[in-house]
Amino acid sequence: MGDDTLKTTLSAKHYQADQINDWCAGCGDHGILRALEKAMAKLELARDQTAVFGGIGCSGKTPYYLNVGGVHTLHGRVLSFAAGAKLANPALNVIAIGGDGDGLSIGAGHFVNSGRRNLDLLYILFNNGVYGLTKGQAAPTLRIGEKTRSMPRCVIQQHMNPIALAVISGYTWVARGYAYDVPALTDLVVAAMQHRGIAFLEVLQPCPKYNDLHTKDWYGDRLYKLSDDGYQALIAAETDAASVQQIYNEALARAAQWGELVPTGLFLQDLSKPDFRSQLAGLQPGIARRPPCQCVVTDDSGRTQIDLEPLFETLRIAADSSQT
Amino acid sequence: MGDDTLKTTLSAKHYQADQINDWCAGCGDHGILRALEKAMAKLELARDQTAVFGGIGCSGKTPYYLNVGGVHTLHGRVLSFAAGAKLANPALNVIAIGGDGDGLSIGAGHFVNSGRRNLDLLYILFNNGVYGLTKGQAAPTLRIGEKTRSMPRCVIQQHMNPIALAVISGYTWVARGYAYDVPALTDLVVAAMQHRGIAFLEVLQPCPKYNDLHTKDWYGDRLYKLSDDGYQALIAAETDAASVQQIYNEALARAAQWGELVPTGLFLQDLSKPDFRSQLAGLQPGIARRPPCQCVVTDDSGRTQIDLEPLFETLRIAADSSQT
Amino acid sequence: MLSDQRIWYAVSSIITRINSAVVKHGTENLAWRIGGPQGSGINRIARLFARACAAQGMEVICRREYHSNIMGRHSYNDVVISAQALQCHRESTDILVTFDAETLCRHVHSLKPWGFALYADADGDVGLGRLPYLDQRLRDDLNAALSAAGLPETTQGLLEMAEQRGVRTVCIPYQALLERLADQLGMVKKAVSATQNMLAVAISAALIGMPEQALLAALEQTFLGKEHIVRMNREAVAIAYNHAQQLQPHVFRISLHGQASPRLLLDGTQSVALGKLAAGMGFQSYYPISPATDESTFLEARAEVRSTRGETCGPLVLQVEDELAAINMASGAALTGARSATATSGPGFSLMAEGLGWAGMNEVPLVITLYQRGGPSTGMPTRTDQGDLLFALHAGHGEFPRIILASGDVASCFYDAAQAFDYAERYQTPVIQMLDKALTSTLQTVPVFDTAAVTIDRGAVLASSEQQPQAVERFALTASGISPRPLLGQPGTWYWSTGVEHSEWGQVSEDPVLREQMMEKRAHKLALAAAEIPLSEKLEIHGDEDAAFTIFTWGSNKGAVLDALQQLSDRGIRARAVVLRLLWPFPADAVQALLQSASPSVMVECNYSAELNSLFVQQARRGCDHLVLKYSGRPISAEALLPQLVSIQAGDAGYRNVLRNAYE
Amino acid sequence: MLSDQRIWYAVSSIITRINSAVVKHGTENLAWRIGGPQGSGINRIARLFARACAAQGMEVICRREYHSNIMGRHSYNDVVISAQALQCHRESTDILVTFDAETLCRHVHSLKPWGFALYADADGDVGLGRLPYLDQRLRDDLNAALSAAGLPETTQGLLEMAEQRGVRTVCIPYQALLERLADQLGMVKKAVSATQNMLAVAISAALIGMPEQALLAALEQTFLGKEHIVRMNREAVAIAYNHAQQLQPHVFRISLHGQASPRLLLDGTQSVALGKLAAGMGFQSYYPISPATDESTFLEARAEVRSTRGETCGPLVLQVEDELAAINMASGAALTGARSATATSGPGFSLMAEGLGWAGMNEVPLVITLYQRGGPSTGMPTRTDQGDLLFALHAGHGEFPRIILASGDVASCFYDAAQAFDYAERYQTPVIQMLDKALTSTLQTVPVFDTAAVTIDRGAVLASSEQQPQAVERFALTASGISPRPLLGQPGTWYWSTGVEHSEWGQVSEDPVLREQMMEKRAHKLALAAAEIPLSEKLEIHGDEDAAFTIFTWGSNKGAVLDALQQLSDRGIRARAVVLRLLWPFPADAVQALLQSASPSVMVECNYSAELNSLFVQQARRGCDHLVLKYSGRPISAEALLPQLVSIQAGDAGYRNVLRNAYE
Ligand SMILES: Cc1ncc(C[n+]2csc(CCOP(=O)(O)OP(=O)(O)O)c2C)c(N)n1
Ligand SMILES: Cc1ncc(C[n+]2csc(CCOP(=O)(O)OP(=O)(O)O)c2C)c(N)n1
Ligand code: SF4
Ligand code: SF4
Ligand SMILES: [Mg+2]
Ligand SMILES: [Mg+2]
Repeated sequence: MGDDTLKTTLSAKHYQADQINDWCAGCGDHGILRALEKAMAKLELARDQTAVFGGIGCSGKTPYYLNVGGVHTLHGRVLSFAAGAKLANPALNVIAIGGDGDGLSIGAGHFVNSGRRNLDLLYILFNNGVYGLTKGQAAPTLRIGEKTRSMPRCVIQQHMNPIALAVISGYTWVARGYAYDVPALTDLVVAAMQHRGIAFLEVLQPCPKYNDLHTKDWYGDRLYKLSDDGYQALIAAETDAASVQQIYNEALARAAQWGELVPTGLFLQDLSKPDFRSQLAGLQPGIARRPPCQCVVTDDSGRTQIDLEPLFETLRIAADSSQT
Repeated sequence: MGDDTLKTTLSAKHYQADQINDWCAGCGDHGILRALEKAMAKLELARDQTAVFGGIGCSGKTPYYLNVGGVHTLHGRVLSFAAGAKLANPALNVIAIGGDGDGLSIGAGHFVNSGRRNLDLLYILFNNGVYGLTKGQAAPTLRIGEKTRSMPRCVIQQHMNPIALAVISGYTWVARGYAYDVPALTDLVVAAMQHRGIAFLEVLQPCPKYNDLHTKDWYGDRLYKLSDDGYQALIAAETDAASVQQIYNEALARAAQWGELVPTGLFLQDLSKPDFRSQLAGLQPGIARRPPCQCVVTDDSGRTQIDLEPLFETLRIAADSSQT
Repeated sequence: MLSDQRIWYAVSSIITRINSAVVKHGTENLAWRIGGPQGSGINRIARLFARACAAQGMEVICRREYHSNIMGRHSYNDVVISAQALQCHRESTDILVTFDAETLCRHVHSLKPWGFALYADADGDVGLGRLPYLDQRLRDDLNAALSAAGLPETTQGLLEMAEQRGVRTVCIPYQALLERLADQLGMVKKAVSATQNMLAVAISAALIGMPEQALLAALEQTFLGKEHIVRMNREAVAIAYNHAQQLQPHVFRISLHGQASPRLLLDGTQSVALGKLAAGMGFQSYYPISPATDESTFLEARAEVRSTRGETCGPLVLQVEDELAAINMASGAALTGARSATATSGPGFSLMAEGLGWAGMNEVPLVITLYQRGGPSTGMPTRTDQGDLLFALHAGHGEFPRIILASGDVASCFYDAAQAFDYAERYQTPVIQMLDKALTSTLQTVPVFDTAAVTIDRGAVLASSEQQPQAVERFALTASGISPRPLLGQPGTWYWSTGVEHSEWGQVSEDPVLREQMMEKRAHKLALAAAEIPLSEKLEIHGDEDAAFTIFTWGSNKGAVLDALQQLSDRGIRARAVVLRLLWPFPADAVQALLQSASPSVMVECNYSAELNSLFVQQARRGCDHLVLKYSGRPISAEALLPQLVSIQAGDAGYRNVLRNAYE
Repeated sequence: MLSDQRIWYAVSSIITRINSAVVKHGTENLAWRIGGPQGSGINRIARLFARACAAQGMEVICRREYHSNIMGRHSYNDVVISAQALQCHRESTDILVTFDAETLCRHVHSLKPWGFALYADADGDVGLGRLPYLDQRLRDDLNAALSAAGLPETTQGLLEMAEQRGVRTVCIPYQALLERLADQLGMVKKAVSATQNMLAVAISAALIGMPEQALLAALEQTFLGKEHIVRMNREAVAIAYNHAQQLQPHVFRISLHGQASPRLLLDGTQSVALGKLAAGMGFQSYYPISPATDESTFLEARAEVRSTRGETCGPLVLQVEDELAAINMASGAALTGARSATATSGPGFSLMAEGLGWAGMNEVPLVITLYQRGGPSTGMPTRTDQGDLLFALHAGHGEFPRIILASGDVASCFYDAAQAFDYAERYQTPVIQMLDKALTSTLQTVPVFDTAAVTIDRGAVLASSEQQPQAVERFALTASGISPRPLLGQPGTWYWSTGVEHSEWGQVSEDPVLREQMMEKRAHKLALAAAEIPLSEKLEIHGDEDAAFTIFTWGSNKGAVLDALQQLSDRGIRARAVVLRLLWPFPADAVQALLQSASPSVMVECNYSAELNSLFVQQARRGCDHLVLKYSGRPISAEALLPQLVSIQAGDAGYRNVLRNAYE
C-alpha cells in the first residue's frame, strides 16, 4: 500500500507541486496557496486521498500547484465536480476552489444549491472583487459605484455578500479569511476540514493587478477578528430554534459589516443539521458500506455479479398456471 | 393609436385570454391567475404595454391565459428574458413567473443575480413544494425529511427559503401571498407593480395533485398576515444603516418562520437602494431618452443614420502632415 | 392444453377481411386502444390490460401518447396483442375503448371497418364545439367531414359515420354500472367512480373473450398491497363481465399458441435502468425531464441492488439542481472510478454541451442517456422525434471524440446501456446512448435478460503502486492514444487533470507541438474504437441479406421497419433492413458497401431533415435514394411504412416521402 | 514628395536574397517582432509601433500571440509593414526585438538569415534551464540542437547559432540607457524602467530608418492625456535614437509609395463593434470571455453613439451573470424590436445552445458573434482555432433554422456584423457571425468604412394598428414562412410566443398537422434565405477565376490564402481562391459547380477535422482533393501555405497536410 497515511511527517513543502506558478507577483493567491499547504501538513492529509478542484479564473489554477489530486474544472462548475467525486468516494478529502465571479456569478446556482446538500467538503472562494483572468471586469462582490482601474465604467448593481449568501443557503460552517494573514488562514482551513458538513471559506484576496480599491493598504486597518470580539459562532447539535435563529441573525449582521470594520474568522458553525452522508445512509444503508466507486463486481471471467433477479421478479410475466 | 391607455375601464375579464386552461382542478394556480387579472384591472395596465413571462412548469403556463403580451420561455431562465425586454423597452410593464423548481433550482443563479440589478419588474414564484409538470419530484422548497405522495423517497437536503434568499440577494420588495386568498394576493400584486425596483412575490400554492403535505387544510390555521402583527416592512429612502440592518434582520427572522405560524404579506420594501434605470441613466444618459428598442435610425432610403465619425476619429491613421 | 375459455377470437377472421385491403398483415394481431383525459388512470389500466394479455401467453407491444399536461388533456394507449412477437404498434385499431367524447372524436376514424367502438352513454350525442381540449384543426376537419356527409356536428354524427364504414359501436351505461357497483359495495357512487376505466377495460376484455381470472390476476399484481382498491376493482370486473354477456361476446378470436417461457414486460426506460445496474453503475445524477425522468425514478426506487454474494452495491442516484450539475457531478464521480452516468432529454442535453466537452478533453468515461423528444426548444416534451442526432454528434465547442449508440428496441436498451460503460472506459471518452420518446414509452414483452452476457471491460486502469505515493501522468502519450487511467483516491497515486490543453501531466501547456500531439492522441482513440468494435456491434442486418432493396434506419423505427419487412416478405418482396447501432464513430466502410449494393435504398427516420441520411452523405459519401420521414411527433408504424415501401419498390415514389396521420 | 528621412531601406535587398530561397515574396514587406513577458506592455508598444508605421503611409498587419495568463508568461506581436496591403502575418521575421532571454530562445530560430536580433546585455548568456516559463518540449529541442552544434545550452549558444546562419545580433545596454534616462529626468532608475520597451522599439525603429518624429507622434496619440508618461517616453526615444546611431543604421529599406488616403487601424473586435453600432444595435448582453470580451468592452466604453441628427442612441451593453443570461436576455430584448446581440467564445457558446433553440423556435432575430478559440473545453483560450463550425451549425436540440456567416478579414467584420442584423430580421432567425481568435487580434490598416453602404432592412414587421388593442397571430402561416412580426410593447397589439410547439397564435399545440406545418414553415425560411441571398454574399472568388487549381477556405485563413495566391501568381501558377462567407444555408450549388471545375481542389482550415470540408461533402456531395490543416492553436500564414500549395499543384502532396511550426 502506497497510502500516504503510512508516512508520518509531511511538511508544507511536500504539498508543493513542482510546477511553475504564473500568478502575478504580490497576488493574494500566493498567500492562500501557502495557507493550504500548511493546513494540509497540519492535517497530514494523505496526498493520494485528497483532491483539490478549481474553477476557471486565476484562483482556479490553484490545483496545479498542490501535490495532491488536482482537477481544473469549468467556469462556475467547480462545486458540481467536487461533489461528484466526494459522493462517489467519500474517503477523499475534497476542497473546491473558485473565484468570486466563478462562484457568485456564473456559479451562483450551484453555490446556493450546494448549501442545501451539506456534503462534507470545503469550498474556498477567492474574493478579489474582479474577474482576474479575463482582465479585471467587475465581480459580483464589487459594490455599487465602485470602479477599479480595469473598468471603463462603475458598477451600477448591488453587490453580493458571499457570507450572507452562504449562511442563508445552508452552509454549516462559514468563515472569512484574509490572503495575507497566512497563519490565521491556515487555522481556518484546518478547522474547515475538520468540520463535518459543507464549509464555506471566503478569502479576501487583493488583486494588485486590477483591483486598486481593495488593496493590502485598504484592508490594513479595517480587518478584525470575530473571535477577538467575543463573537460566538457555534450552534451545538441540540440547540433550540430560538437560539439558532439568534445566532443566524448575529451572523448575518456581522456579514453585513463592511467599510470601517471588516470581520474575519468564523461566522457560523451549525452542528444542528445532519450532514449529507448520514442522511443518505438512512435512506440507502448500502451506500455507507460500499461507495459508488466500488459498485462494479465481477467474477473471474469478468461477468457482472450484480443480481438482477429481484428486479426481474417485479417485471416478470409469470406463465399462467393454468397453462401447461 | 390603439393604445390601451385610451380605454377607460378594463375589468378583470378583459385580461382573461380566450384559451383553454389545462391546470388541474383545485390547483392553487387558478387563484393566482385570478389575482393577476384583478390586479391588472385595478392598475388598468394597458394590455399592449404589458408582458408576462413564464418559466417552464405548470406555473410557467400562466402567460397563455392572460390577455397581455405573453412569452413562455425556458426552464429557469424566465428572469433573463423578462429583464431583456424590460431593459430594451422600459415602458413595458413586466411580470416574470416561475415555479419553485424553475426559480430556486435550475434558475437559482438568475434569481440571486437579478436581485443585484433592482430592475423595475415583478417576479412571482409559485411555491408548491414540488415539480408539478414533471410529476411531483421534490422542489427545493420541500424540507428535509418530507415526502409527498409523488416521491419514492424523502428529501435529504435542507430546503431553500425563497423569502430569505430574496432579501439577501437584494430584492427591494419582498412579499408572500397565498393562492387561495385572492383578495390579499391581488393587493400584493398591485403593490408590487407600484414598487419601483425589483419585486419578489412568493405565492404559497397548493398542488393538490402531488403535494399532499402542504394542502389547503395544512395552510388553513397556520397563515397569518404580517400587517396584522404590526410588522414594519418599509425602509424609507434615507434610512440610517443601523435601522436598515434592523429591518433586514427582522425580515429574515420572519422569513425563518414556518410550521405553527407562516407569515404572509410584505416582508421588506427597501427604498434606500436606487433602481437600475436611474443608475444606468447616470452612466449613459442617452439611454433614458432613447431606449434600446428605438436605436435603429435610418434615412428615407434605409441608410443608417448612426454617426460613426467620432469613433473613426480615434482609430484613424491621419496621413502624415509632412506627406503631400 | 388450451382451455376453452382461453381461445380468443377474431384476428383470423380479420385477416380474411384484410386480404382485400391494401395492407396485408403478416402476423395475426389485435390492436386495442384506450383513451381518456390525462390523470384518469389510462396508462395504468392499459398496462394492467397488457399484463393480463401477456400472462395469457400472448406477446404485447404497447404505445403511449400523451400531452405535456398533468390532468385533463387527452392521452391514449395502444396494446397490440399477438401470438408471435411484433415490434411495432399500429396506427389503426380494432377495439377502441372510450369513456369521454373527446376520445371518440379523436380515434373513431382510426378504427378498422370491422372494429368496435365502446363509448359511454353520456358521450353518445355531444356537440364537437363543447369539447374544449379538441384541437381547433381537428374539430374543423371533423365538422367538415360530417357536414359533407350530411351528419350533425356531434359524436352521434361521428358514430353514425363510423357505422356506415362497418364499425360496430357499443354503448356502455357506465353510470348505471357504477351505481350497481356502489350498491354492492355499500358505498356512494362518487367513491367508486375511479373504477370506471376498470369497467371499460373489463368489458372490452370480456368482448374479446379474455378469461375473467386473467384480468383479476393482473389487477392484483398492479395494485399489490392496496387491498381496498383491489376489492373495489374486483367487483367492477365482475359487473363488467356480467354486463358484457348482454353484448355480443367473443367478437374477436386469436388462435393461441403463445409463450409459456417467462418474459419481462417493461418499457425502454426500465430496460436502460436494468442495463446500468447490470454494468455496476455507481453514480447517476439527473435533473427531471420528460421523457428521461422515469429511468432515474425507477433507479431511485430500486437503488439497493445486491451482488450475487449478497453485498449491497446499489448506485447513488441523485436529483440535482440542473443539468449542468448533473453532467459535471457525474464526471467528478467518474474520476474516482465509479461508473457514472446521467440521463436527460433535449433541453437538458443542450445545457450539457460544455460538460460534455470537459469530459472529452479529460478523457472521462461518462455515459449519457439521451432520450429524444420533439424539438426544437421545449418543443413537444411528450412526443417522439429523432432530431438530436447531429447535435449529439457535434455538441460542445472544439473537436473531441465521443461514441454514440442508438438503441432500436426495448431489449437492446438493456444490453446497450450496459455496454456503453465498457466503451466509455475502454476508450476513456463520453458515450451517448440515444433513445427516442417512442422507444422510451414502448411497453413490450421481451425474453428475460441474460445477465450472464454482461461482461465488464474497465479498460486500461493504472496499476496501484506499492510505493510512496507519487504523482502520475494522467495523459501519457501512448501508441494507442489511451493512457492507463489513474483514479482519484487510488492508493499510491495522485494526478492532475484539466479542461485546458495540457501536457502528459495534466498541467497547462500552450506548446504548439504538445497541442498537436494531444489533439492527435484524442482523435486516435476514436479511430481505435472504429477499428476495434466489431461490425456486429455497429449495425444489424435483417431480412434477406442478399436483397438489393435496402431499408436503413435507426432508433425506434427499427420496430416498424422489421414488421414491414416481414410483411414485404409475405408479399414476396425481397428486402433487407439495416439498423444502425453505432452512429459514431460512423461505420463508413460497411455502410458504403451496403449502399453500393442497395437498390433502391431507403432511409426511414422520425425527423424533418433526415439526419442520419446527412451523416451517410458526409461519411459514406452517398445518401439513400428515398427518404421516408415523419415529424408530427408521432412514431412511424409498419402499417404506414409498408405502402410507402411498396410504392418505392415499384418505382412510384419520389425522393422525399412524409408520413402523416391527422388522427394521432 | 518623399523626404530623405522617410526612405526606408532593405526590403528590396531582402528580395534579392529571397530569390534564391524556396519562397518568393510577391510583395515587399518587412516583418518586425517584439516579444516579452505578459503584462510588460508588449501589445501596447507594438500597437504604437504599428501606428507609427501606418502614419508614415505604410500598410501594416499585426499578429498577436499570448498565453492565458495575466503576468509573466510569454507573449509576442508581429508587425508586418508593406507598401501595398498584405493580408497576412509572417511566421518568419526580419527584426526581432527582445529584452528577456525567453523571447530570444523562442524566436531566434524564426529570424531570416539576413535578420536582426536585438537583445539586452543581461540576456546574452543565460542558461536555458533557468527560464521557468520555457516549455519543456522547446527547451529539450533547443538543447538538442545546441549540443548537436557543439554549442553551450545558453542564450549565447543560440545567438552564435543564429550568427552562423547570417543573423546579425545586436546587444542593447538597456540598464545603461535607463540610467541615462533617469539621470536626464532627475528620477530614480526604477521609476523609468517601464520605458524599456519604448527604448527597444525606438532603437529598432531607428535601425530601419523610421523618422523620430513619426514615432513621437504615435507615442502621443497612444498615451493621449498622460502627460507624464509621454514626457518620459519622449526622452527615451531620444536616447534610443541617439544610441542607434552607434549601430549600423538604416539596415532595411522599403521603397515608399505608401498611402496618403486616410485609413483606420483597428482589429477584428473593434471592427465588429463598429458594424453593430452602424446597424443600430440597441442591446448587447455578454459575459466576459477571451477572445470575445474586447468587443463588448470597446462597446461599453463608447456606447453613447449619436445619430447624424445628434440624438444619442447608443446601445445598452451589459455584463450579466453568465452566458445563459446573456443569450436569453438578448432574446428578450429582441422581442421588443431592439436589434440585439451577444458575443462569446466556445465555452460560452456551449452554454447558449438551449437559448439558441428558443430563439430559433420563436423566430427571434438575434445576432450571436462567436469568436472561436482553441478547444475543446477550456482548451487554449488565447489561441486560434476553427473547431466550432459544425457545432455552431448543430447547436441546440431539435431542428430549426439559423444563418451562419464567417468573416474573413478585419474590414469584412464590420460589414458582416451590420448585415447580420438584416439577415436576422428578414428571416426572423438567429444569425451567428463566426470569427476566430486570429482575426480577432489581427490589427490592420483598412480603408475607412463606408457607413453609407450600411442600409437597414428590418424585414416584415406587423403594421401598428389604430384600433382597440388586440391580440395578433405571431406565427401566422404564410407562403414564405415569414410571419409579419409584432413587437412586445407595440401600440395596439399583444401576442403570445413560446418555445413549445405552437399554433399561429403562439399557444401550445400538439396537433400533429399543425406541428408539421410549423416545422415546414421554419424550414421554409431557410430555403428562402438560400434562394434570396445573392451569390456575392455567399462566397468570394479571388485570383484567376478560370483557373482549375482552386483553394477553398473560410475565416481568417483568407489572408494567408490571398497572399499565397498572389505569390503563386508571381511564380506563374494560375489559381483561384474561394472564400466561403455564408456557411449556412450552405451555398451547395455554387460550391458544387466550383468543385466540378476545380483541379486540384484544396481546403485550407485551422482545425483538426477539416470541418468545412465535411460540410462540402455533406452538402455539395464532394470534398476537396487535398486538405491543408493547422491545429496547433496558431494561425496559418501565406509563408507556410505557399510551399504546400506549390507541392500540391506539382502533384507531390498527399491528401492530408498538416502545417506545423514548433517555434510559434
Ligand atoms: C463558460 C465560460 N464563460 C466565460 C469564461 C471566461 N472566464 C475565464 S476566467 C473568468 C472570470 C474569472 O473571474 P473570477 O471567477 O473572479 O476568478 P479570478 O480570476 O478573479 O480568480 C471568466 C469569465 C469561461 N472560461 N467559461
Ligand atoms: C432544461 C430543462 N430541464 C428540465 C426540464 C423539465 N421540466 C419541465 S417543468 C420542470 C419542473 C417544474 O417544476 P416547477 O418549476 O416547480 O414548476 P411547477 O410545475 O411546480 O409549477 C422540469 C424539470 C425542462 N423543461 N428544461
Ligand atoms: S490578475 Fe489579479 S488575481 Fe490574477 S494573478 Fe494577477 S493579481 Fe492575482
Ligand atoms: S400538477 Fe399541481 S401545480 Fe400542476 S396544475 Fe396540477 S395541481 Fe397545479
Ligand atoms: Mg475574482
Ligand atoms: Mg413547483
